Amino acid sequence: MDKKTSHARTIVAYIVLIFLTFLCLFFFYILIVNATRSHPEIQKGFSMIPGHSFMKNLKSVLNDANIPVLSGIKNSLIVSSLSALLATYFSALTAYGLYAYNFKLKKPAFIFIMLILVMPTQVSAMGFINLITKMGMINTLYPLFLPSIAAPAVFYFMYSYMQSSLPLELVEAARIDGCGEFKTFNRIVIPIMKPALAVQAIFAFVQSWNNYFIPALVISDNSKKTLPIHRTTVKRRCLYLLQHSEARTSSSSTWARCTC
Amino acid sequence: MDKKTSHARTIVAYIVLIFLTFLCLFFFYILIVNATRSHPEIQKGFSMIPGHSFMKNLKSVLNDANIPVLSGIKNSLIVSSLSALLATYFSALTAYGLYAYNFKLKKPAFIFIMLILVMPTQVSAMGFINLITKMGMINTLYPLFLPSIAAPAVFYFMYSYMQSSLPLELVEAARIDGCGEFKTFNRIVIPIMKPALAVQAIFAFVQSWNNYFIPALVISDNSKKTLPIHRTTVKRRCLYLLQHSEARTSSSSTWARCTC
Amino acid sequence: MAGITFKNVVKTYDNGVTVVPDLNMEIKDKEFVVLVGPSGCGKSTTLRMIAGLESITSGDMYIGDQRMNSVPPKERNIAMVFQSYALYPHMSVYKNMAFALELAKTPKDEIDKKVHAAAEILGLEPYLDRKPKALSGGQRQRVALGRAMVRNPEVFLLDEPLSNLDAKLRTEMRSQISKLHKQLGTTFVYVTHDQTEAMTMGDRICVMKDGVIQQFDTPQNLYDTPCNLFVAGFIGSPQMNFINAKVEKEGEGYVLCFGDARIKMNRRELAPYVGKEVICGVRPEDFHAEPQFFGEGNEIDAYIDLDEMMGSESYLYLNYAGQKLVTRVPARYAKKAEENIKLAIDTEKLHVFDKDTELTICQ
Amino acid sequence: MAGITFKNVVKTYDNGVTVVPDLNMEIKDKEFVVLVGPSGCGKSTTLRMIAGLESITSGDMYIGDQRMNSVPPKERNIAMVFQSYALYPHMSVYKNMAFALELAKTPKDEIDKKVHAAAEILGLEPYLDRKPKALSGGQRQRVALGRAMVRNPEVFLLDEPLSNLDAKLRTEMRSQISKLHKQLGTTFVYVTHDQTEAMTMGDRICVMKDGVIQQFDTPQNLYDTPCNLFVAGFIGSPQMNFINAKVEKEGEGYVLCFGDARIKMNRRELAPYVGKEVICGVRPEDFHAEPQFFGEGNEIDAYIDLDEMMGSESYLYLNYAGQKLVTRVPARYAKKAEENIKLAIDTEKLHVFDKDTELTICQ
Repeated sequence: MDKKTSHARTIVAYIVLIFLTFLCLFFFYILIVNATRSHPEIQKGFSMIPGHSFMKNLKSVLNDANIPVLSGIKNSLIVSSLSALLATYFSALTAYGLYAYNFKLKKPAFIFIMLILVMPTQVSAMGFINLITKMGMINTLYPLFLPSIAAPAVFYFMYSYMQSSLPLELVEAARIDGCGEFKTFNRIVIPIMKPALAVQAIFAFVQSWNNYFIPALVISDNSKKTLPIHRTTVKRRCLYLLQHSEARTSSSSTWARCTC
Repeated sequence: MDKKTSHARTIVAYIVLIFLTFLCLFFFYILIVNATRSHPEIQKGFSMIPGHSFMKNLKSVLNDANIPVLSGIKNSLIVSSLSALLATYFSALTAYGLYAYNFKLKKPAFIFIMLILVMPTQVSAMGFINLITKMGMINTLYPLFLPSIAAPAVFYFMYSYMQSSLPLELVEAARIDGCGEFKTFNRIVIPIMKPALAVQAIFAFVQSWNNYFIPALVISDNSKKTLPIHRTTVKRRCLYLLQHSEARTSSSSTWARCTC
Repeated sequence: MAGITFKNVVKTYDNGVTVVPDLNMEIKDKEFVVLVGPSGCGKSTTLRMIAGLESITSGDMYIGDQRMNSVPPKERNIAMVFQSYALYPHMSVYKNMAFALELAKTPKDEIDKKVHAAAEILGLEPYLDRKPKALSGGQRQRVALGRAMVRNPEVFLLDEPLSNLDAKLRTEMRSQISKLHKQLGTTFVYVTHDQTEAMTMGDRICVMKDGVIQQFDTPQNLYDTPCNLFVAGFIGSPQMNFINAKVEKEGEGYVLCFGDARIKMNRRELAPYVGKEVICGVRPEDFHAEPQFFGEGNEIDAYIDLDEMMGSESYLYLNYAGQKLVTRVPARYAKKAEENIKLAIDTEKLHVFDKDTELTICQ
Repeated sequence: MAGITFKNVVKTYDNGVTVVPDLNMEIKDKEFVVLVGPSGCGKSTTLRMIAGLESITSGDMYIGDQRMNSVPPKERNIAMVFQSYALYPHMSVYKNMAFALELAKTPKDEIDKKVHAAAEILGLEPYLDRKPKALSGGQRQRVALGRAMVRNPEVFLLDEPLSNLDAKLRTEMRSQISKLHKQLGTTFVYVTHDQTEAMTMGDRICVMKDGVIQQFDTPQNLYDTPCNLFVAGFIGSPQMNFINAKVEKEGEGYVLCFGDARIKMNRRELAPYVGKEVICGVRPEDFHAEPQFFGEGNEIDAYIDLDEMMGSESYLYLNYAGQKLVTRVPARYAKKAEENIKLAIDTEKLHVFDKDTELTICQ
């Protein structure tokens, strides 16, 4: 009986998943197809068959001096990866500290972090720009990933996850087995938190990848810009071109499709 | 120790909740303040102090012959309430049928419902309009709430909720206690499902309240229009007025603020 | 008035698995019958067939004189107590107990009288206004019993009602249910996997295995004269010791040989087994350390692996000729682990089983 | 070499609650000591103080000759088995057992030898590559034991290790742990709330209540000569019967009067209590239904409320002069419920307690 149920369930799951996969992949496919078609072809309408202009499109994107795509990708990758890494590791560390230890200011510390959580970025942006200017970090990549160390939302997620999946007896067992406090964290807590870390790393990466607000404020040097800033430049130019009825460069539309 | 912890937790919870409540209520307050101010006052800028034009604004909204606000509110209330009621009750009933009974086509039925779930409304809209035209229900309120009876998303939510909170032993106990099948559903299952029903009723109500797509297709008679259609009319006129630099009627802006 | 009869009842599930191949059983009116067996033995299915929650594939099931195969549960005049109690979470204790009566359109004041009467017997008076989740496990258990009581059913069905309680409460509720049965004077059918519950509560016990009734008898008879190896091993705690022995002929009688021991056993049922291996069953308390039991040819001298002191008596875990034995001796005769002890086997209470069919040869 | 000594140890939590007011205890090397008591009695706190997981507010705690108050857990050379087993879920069984050794920088081949040796003793060889969640409860329990064993600790701490297992497995693991103690020859400190575990496993048992040691003695002594009402009621199952009685002088001796019974008790400790009420304690097995025990002035004639047949013996729940009694008599002398039975009290084993101080007067 149970076997049958689980069998039927598997079938349902597969059908639903195949359908969803199709929906997801379909848009990627269209994206790739459009990247291979020239601008007039795209304007003609929707097509499932790839065109022949891929190399031409690619060249016009890469050769555009105002939009250094490759350095943009590099910068975005560096910033996003470091953000994801710092946000997850240090949030987990903070959460572990508040979860596993008993100290006098435990409750106030928790409340303080939760208060930061409900504060929007925009509120503190001016102060932040002042601070990093005085620290000489304006127009560098550091201010784009260093603040990820303090990520109250990730902290709260980690804290809840620990409450449900990390019994304190495990920590005590590790201590008795001879682990120091840092070893306990790195060898016992981190592996158990893997699912939570993975989820939050993806979120932090995507968020940082798409972040426009802070990079736009901090970075002025063209070679240090991340992709979202470039994209906005493209969009603006694209809109300008369209309004002046000169929408002829295939690069812009391909590019806009690639990153949106 | 435990008491202390829960005490501290209560404090944290209250602080967070007060902050969130403030955020929520603040916008409502601004909405009410703006409703009492005349158009020139609003254009001057943001203010916390109410103005004196509330009755004037109200009159100009109510007397606008092109936008029958009162009948719009009535229609929206009827449609939304009935939608919420039908969606929750019948979805719960369907979910109960699939959860508590064993029949041959149980699995195919489940798969079929899940397939409907992943189908967007827009796809079936044309067929739907054809159908209701042939049934003579075009330009009536029925097609706005009757389809809610089949709400696959609500069904799926109810089904999951039953799996976690409705042990089959309860149903069996009710049967032995002398309940018929419908009585079991109404007197035992519905009360246990209350939290799920409430959540889904709110969602269904809000969704139906904000729904523009289907009402706009179905309703042409002005007296049967729901609020979202009126709002769009207002917005369009407002935009037109703004573009022609004659934005002088205070009604439109107040109205737009009230319903957005 | 309300006995239960199964005649050639078969239960096959939709997926083709037959849990009950051919059940014949007669439960008398006012009897307390316990269905006991390991999990998956079909005992719960049998109970659910009586309740009408499980359809009967073929055969007939009677409650009283009425054939019940196609009668819906609510018309069978039964009450059932579930393992999870199955209390309605949104109703108060009072409402839970009154629900069945309300459905039967009983007058309000009569409901009130019945509910209060049941609550008084079960000590639930102070909790009548509470919701089930505000009660402890034992209290919920009693509400479930109360809900069944108020209906005055002809048959009381209980499906492992004590398995969610801790050891102390379980002992308490055991005696409360036994008393309830005496007070109510209705038929009780009780399902459990715990042999202690079965032994202490049942008028008769039905031991099941793989959907087949092994033995259906009083507790005393099950204990003293089990009909096969399974029943002998299932009933009793600690378990009966099973010893592989060889039957030999000695003069007029027979002896069972294992290790150095040669136990005399003059029973003619052993005749066909001379020279063959059989299984001897000895209950832990039928090894005696008291000197007055020592006689000729019934002694063994065993090494004690481990001793467990239980207050008035000791459990000794022995190793004799490579076989593990458990005995239960009075504390004053017990010895410590890693010593040897001389024990006499009470041959009157020795059981002998066929090695292949596992049926009892003699006891 | 590794005894444990508590000297005036006090434990007060941050919120001001004192769980252990003043603890003095000496656990000898290689002893199996069980700390037992109801929940909240401070037994777990005491164990966690030995492990170093709980700080000591004042007083001294020694393992061997070394004062351990401020030594971190990993330097105490102890191993602990937790109630939830606390296995590392992301490591295989092998890794779980090897973890402590790896941290201690033991050579690879030595780790391998030790883990395999422990796995063989515990029957875990086939499961070494599995993750904990692929194991049954009993297997996890054994992995937890194995993880403790490989480290060769001086002290083995066990915190209710069997409470998550079912009854059958618990009995099995009980004897396995006892054997392990004999094999390893290290000090074991075992915490439980279950008196059966305490009685069967401990060399000595420390009965605690509200952070205070009530009695610290061998199982036999605890059972035969409990020092107060609490210990008498806590040890033994079914519980000792407590009967309110009045002391009267009769000739040279004294009698205990309750109901119609006048039990002779010629002990001069009773002299100060003449005319006062005391509490008599009688264990269920010290009521005898066998005729040879009947004598002068030690009989009662009680009504049987309920009888529970346990195979070789019966538990009878009696009602005598308004007091509920439990007795345990051999099955062949037992009577059925709702009859009367004549029982003799074994006056040699009678306990008498002061009604106010609850201390033992004589036994």
